[in-house]
Amino acid sequence: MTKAIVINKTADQGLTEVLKFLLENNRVKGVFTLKKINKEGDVSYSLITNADDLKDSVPFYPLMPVNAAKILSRFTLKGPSNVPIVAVLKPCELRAFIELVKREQGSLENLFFISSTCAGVFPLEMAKERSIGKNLSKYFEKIKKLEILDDLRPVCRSCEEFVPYNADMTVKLIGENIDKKSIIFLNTKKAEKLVEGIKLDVSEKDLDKKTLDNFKSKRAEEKKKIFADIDNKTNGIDGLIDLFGRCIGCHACREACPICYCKLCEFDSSDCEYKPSNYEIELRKRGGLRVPPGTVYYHLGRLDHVSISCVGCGACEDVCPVDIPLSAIFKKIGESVQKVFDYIPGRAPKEDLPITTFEKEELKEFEE
Amino acid sequence: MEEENLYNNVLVIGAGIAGIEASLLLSKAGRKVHLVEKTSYTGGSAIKFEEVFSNMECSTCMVAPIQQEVLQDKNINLLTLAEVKELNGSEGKFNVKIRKKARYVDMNNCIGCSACFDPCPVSLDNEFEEGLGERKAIYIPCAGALPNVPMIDTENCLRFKDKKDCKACQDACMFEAIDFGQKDEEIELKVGAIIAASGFEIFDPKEDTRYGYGKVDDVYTSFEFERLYASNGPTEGKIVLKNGKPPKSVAIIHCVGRDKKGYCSSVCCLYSLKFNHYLKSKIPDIKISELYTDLCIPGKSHQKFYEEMKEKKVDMIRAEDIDIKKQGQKIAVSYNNGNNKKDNLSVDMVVLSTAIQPRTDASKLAKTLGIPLDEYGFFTEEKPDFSSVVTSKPGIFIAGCAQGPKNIQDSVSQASAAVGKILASS
Amino acid sequence: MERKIGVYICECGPNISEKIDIDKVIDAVSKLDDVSVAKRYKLLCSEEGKKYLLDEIKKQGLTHLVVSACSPRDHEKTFMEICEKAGINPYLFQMANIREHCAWITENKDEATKKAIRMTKAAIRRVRYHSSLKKKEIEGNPDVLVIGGGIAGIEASLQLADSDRKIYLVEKESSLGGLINNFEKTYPNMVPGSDIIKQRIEDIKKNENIKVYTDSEVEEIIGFLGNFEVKVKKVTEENEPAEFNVGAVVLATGSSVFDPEKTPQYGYKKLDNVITSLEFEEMNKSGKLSLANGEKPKTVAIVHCVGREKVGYCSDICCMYSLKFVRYLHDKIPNVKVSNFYSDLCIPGKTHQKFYEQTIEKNVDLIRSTDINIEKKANKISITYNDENKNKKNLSVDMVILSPAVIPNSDTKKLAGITSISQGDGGFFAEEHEKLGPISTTTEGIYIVGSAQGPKDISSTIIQAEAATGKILTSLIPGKKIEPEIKVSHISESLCIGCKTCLSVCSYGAITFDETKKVSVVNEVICRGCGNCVAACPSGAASIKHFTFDQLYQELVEAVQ
Amino acid sequence: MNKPKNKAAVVKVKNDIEKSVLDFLKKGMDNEIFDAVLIPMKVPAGDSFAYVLIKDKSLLKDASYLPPVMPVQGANAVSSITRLGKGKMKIAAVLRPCETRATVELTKLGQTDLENIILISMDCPGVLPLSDFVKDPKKGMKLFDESIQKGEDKSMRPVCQICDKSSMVSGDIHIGTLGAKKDTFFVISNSNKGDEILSKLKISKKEDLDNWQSKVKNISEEKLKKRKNAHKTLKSKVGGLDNLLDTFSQCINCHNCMRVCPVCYCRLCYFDSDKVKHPSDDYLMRAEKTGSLRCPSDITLFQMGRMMHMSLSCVSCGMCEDACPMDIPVAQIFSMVADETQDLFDYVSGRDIEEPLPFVSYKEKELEEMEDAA
Repeated sequence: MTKAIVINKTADQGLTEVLKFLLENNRVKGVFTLKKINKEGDVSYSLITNADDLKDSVPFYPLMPVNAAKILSRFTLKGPSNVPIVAVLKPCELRAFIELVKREQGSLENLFFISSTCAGVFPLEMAKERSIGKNLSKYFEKIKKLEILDDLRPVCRSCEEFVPYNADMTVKLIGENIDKKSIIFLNTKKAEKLVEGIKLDVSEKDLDKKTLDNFKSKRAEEKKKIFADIDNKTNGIDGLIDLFGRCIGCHACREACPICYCKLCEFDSSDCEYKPSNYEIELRKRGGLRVPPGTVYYHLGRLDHVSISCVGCGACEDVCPVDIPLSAIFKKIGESVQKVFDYIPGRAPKEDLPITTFEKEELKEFEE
Repeated sequence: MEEENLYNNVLVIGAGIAGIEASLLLSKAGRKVHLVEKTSYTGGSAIKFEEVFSNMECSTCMVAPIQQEVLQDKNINLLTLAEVKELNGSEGKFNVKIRKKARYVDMNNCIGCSACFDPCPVSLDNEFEEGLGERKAIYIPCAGALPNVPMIDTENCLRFKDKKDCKACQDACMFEAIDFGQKDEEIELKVGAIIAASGFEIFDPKEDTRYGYGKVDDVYTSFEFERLYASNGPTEGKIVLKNGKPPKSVAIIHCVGRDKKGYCSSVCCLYSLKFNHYLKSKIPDIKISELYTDLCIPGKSHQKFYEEMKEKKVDMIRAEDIDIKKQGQKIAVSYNNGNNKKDNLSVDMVVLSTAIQPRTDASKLAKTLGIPLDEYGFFTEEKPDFSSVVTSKPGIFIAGCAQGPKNIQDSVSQASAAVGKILASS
Repeated sequence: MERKIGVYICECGPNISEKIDIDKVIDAVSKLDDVSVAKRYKLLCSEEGKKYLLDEIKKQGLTHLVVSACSPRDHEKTFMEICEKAGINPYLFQMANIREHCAWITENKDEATKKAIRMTKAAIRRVRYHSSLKKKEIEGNPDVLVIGGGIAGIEASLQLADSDRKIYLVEKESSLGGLINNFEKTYPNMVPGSDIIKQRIEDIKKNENIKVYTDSEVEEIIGFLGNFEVKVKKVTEENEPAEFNVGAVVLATGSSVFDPEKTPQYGYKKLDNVITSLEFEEMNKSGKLSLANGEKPKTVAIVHCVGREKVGYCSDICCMYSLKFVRYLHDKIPNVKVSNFYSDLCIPGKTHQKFYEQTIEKNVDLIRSTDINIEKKANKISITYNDENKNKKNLSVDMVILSPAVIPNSDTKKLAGITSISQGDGGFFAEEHEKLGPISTTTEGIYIVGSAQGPKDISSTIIQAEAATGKILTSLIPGKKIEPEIKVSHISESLCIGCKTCLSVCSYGAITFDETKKVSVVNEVICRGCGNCVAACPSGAASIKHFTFDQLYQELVEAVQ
Repeated sequence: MNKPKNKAAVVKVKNDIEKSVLDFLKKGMDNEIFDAVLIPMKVPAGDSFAYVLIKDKSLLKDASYLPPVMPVQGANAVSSITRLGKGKMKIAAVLRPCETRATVELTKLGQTDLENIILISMDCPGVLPLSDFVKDPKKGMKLFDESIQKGEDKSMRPVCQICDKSSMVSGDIHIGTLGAKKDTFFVISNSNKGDEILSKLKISKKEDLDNWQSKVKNISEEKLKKRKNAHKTLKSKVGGLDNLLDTFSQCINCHNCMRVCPVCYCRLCYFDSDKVKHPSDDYLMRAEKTGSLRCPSDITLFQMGRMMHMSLSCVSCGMCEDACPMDIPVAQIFSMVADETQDLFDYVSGRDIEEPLPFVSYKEKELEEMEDAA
């Protein structure tokens, strides 16, 4: 049982009231959340410092325009925040940010996190076509009935890590009629201190673990189907060539991925530029050569760099202009690599990256 | 420090463009320089101009940095209000007596805040502004002059002239920089070589009554016109007649004093063309006529400058024996063009491009230094076809317009040539 | 390392203290991070002020210094010297000009104070991003390469040659002397050309510090002031080029003459007895002043300003040497009739008018004319022209001498490339500054003298040669080190994509291109830190020390709070 | 490079144009005029095309000289081969006019070495939008062929519909199909390299090109009219600060448009570098100024900054719009502005290799109208 604030309003309005309280009483200096930014109703993350601007805030709008971990990393890259800031993140975004902090690309100091039992988001394409609005009621319906909406993104439909690990507050979405009621759990002492004196009814609530577990099994079901479909697409090098054939080398997947943080990516650097003599040697061997080269090599290389920390947030597939099913590939391979080190990215800020921890006895199974 | 060979130092007379260039080069070569300047400021004639021809660069922006360098350079001992009184010894061992007039203002304490000017009761014509502007008994010649420290003009200051106990300026000074106790002093200098770069004067048109200078209003010499246009000048750059109204038509007369002097001063054609730019930039639809005999614009960049000026629709008139009279509110300029056809113009203002001539006190300085003058009164070089900076007296060199009329470019070259000679010989 | 910034605000007598509430400024800045002390002082630039500052830095153990006072042009150098004496790097120092930029131009006191606070804060924030820069020194080779064996090159070589300074004199022709060799006399004093040049050539040959290369051309010059590697090849033979190292280069390559064939109206090469001034000088020197048919000419015409409108400038010397030709003719042919066709008599300088007046006493008439046209008529040459009042006139003569314009000599473009300097007006070498830098160029250590820099007479040429010695003797002193600019540009190898935009905007030729790595490289000794390359580089690969992006950005952010 | 084009050779077409063009290329390889051909080819999965460097002649039969889509800009392909040097192989690159122009532009910018490259361009009918084609490649192929037969361009990309330089010749050889007699196509030589090739292939240039040139003139004039109107309407929609902010409000700062653009050649873009990453109190300060700060921030700064850097070299090839996940009309906006900036310096990007880049050529008297405006 944990303390929770119960508000008879929609999840968005409920949380916005709490955020308003935090800003007006100077508990925090700024709020990171989703906000409507123009008359057409497009939504984007914003850093809100003035309480009146909260009127357009829609924290649980079912869209991830950009992975918020990248924004928090940019905010704290040149040094920790000197003032208290609260950020409303999806569980995968929170985990991605923690993975970035482990790589010195951000700092947790003075940051408070509000997350939710995430019900998944629509693909970016629907935001492009501005067709999310008319699907909202169906979305709330499915959440209440603990069912999975097929229009959601593949990674959301198959996401089992929908309960956040390190959030100061968690808003109950899955299994709740978020159109009428919002329950905000105060997981940490810090959270309680933050909302001290708030004029809302605070009572002990239980995060009903049982319903969440059986919902998790539904998501696992979906994952098996998606992984099976991607398996027959990526068997052997020819499968990869077919899958990545239409890639135009725009590297959008790298730009969107929260874990790709290098200043100058190796695949853009001079190491990946070939002298004419290399082309001549290659041509003598193979008669024909795709130019510019290195399309599949780029994706495999990125997989190698990212898989240990991939949180399966699906940002890569959202931005691919030629709709390559990247999120399924990266999630599948990411999870398999992480299983080897029994590591869940972003689970705990103190848990070191496998790549930086040395164990005398490891990877025995690969030795035979 | 081993016994510093005093005779390694160099005396430079005149802190104009040539004097400054010579001093800076000598200092860079590690020589100690005594820079003796008759007036209270550096920069010579160049700081009187607002802009210089061919690229119309702002003159003070060109000269101020090198003036600043002279003030901050440890090797250069600047002596203002100083003149060479006596010279003896020979090349490598000259003993020079310098007479330095008191400035009555302490150069270290004063920061040029000009608080002492207003209280001074005396006000009179400012020679730097060619008499067009005024100054007090305690004054700096113009805004931006360097060193930015005033001097007291003892001929007109009530305290010195009429022995009144007036100390208005001293009371106004926050820094006790004004010190009436200062005395003129005699300074002994030991130097190895001397560069005379004492500059030039312009021909006084009064000597040729035909130009009506001094009798007819609004007839200005080139220096007066430069001060009219100067943004730090008496009219802050506004070109106006004596009655305060801007002129609608102007005549620029070339070669004023050339027949009297007997030589072409080589720069007047070019600065007369520059005056077109001055006039057109302030009064776009002004009517200008230039009366000239032979357009002397030698050099790779100067015809281009003339063509640019011609686009400003100025009528160039070839004219001889010019006569200027007052005619009601206007000025009548009569002349004859080519095969003696009389013609005349009526204009609001006349600018006389006057010839360059040696300073009146040039002969006195030449006698002191023991160097000959040529028939026009300029310092003369020993072998004209060899080097124009070497005089017949070993160890004494000449540079700039003191040696003959020339533009800034050639004065600067002569200054570095003189330095070359000094460094090459010792 | 822990930063300790000292902020000192100068009252500058009444100037700043009257217009700015200095205490408010001190309160506003003393609480900022890293600021360990913030004080005011009466007059920091006075002797006591400097001592006070020196002790403060030592006593407070400061690592950085910020001074809010007058313009850096006045006292930046003074305060940097104090930093050096106090043992901190002079570049960990920043000035805020709260006098000219604030006190002297802002009427109301609160406004001025607020602005002064903002400017001081901006300086403090900038100084945090400063890095210490060390003075560099390089050995300067005192030797000098002089290209061109005319009067200019000879004069410079003689003056510069010394026991500890070797001179390499390179001449394209097979003998020294240049054009003056074939002038029988020179104006204005009709002194024989050989007098000027013969003795000097002897001195050159006698002087063992001067190494002369005739029939040779410079192939390559790479380097900077104090260290140029030079390759000189003998034109006649095919052997290995001579290589040596010099500290400075003097270009005294002289000029050549406009080819009148380009202006057919003068009939050059079409008619006999129409010759150029150089041809006339040679004919006069050889003593055989005669027409093609061997007879002596009775009437001669001298045409000034040939090609002037084509080249676009007056060549300064043609009027004077044309008048000299009148004297040649009268000496050699007693009752010759000479007429000079001119547009504007250009006889500047104190001696020239007298020379003109004495010349016209002889039997010569000066005709101011335009649109000259020369044809053959019977066995005479007929010149038609418009006189001053635009009516057409005609004159027939036996011989016509053309005074063509002076133009840059043929290999000016090649030499400009080799020394990476540019060509200015008229195609002559471009001087660094028309007024204050007539013989230096944008490449430090390369000097241009004589008519290679622009048309001029012998005495101006000699002045420029001596001026070059003045400049070289002050910048290349044997044993004295050269201190190149410290705040120079740097191009990051990982970011540069090799688009060479910076190469085309660098006016000092300080950037070279590494063909193998395909990146631009800055030569830190030639670079003068002008910043053109930083502005032009699209990807921000280039940056200037002491004016890096962070320093400027942080200063700006604070200044526009 | 640009020799007057009045005479051309003519090649008979066996069965269809594509086969005969590939045949022409094969003949070039047979006669050792070039050792390899760079030409688009269908990817194994058949859902897109990619540039392939072919040395083995047998592979030529699967190539297609005029694919329905342009996934990768040909200029990028040529640059990736020759950025580090010209190499020993002689390569014939089959590129669209905008790709040829981009290659010429990249050569001026030091990113390509054309010494051993022979640029072969063709009359271009335009290309289909990439994202629609990828969704249903078969339907795309059919739509493309129909459009060519009917000579329509309404299903092509917006920038292709208003492209007035669809037959501009700035390479070595141009394959002219417009106005050619039935079953023939022109082979127009535009440089010395081109002449050499034709003479080596013993194809004489005797056919005159009047009707090709008049056809090209009509098409480009008609397209120019469409372009002017399209730009006028676009300017009213996008012009002014508010419209500009609104148009780019959907942009998610993924920088695809910069990476696929042929003339954006920087190793690390200024807007990806450290210079746009600031301490947290800067973002807070900016947020406090207007109440909230959109994240990621500096989106319009990136768009306008990129436009300022590359506008003078923009060849309106439309790659940026194809790669934009949010369907922002980037190419139409950038090509509209590029027309005006290039017009200011009367420069057409990629028109002629000898023409110096405006950025690096200094004229004493230029842009004086700007001075009066100030």
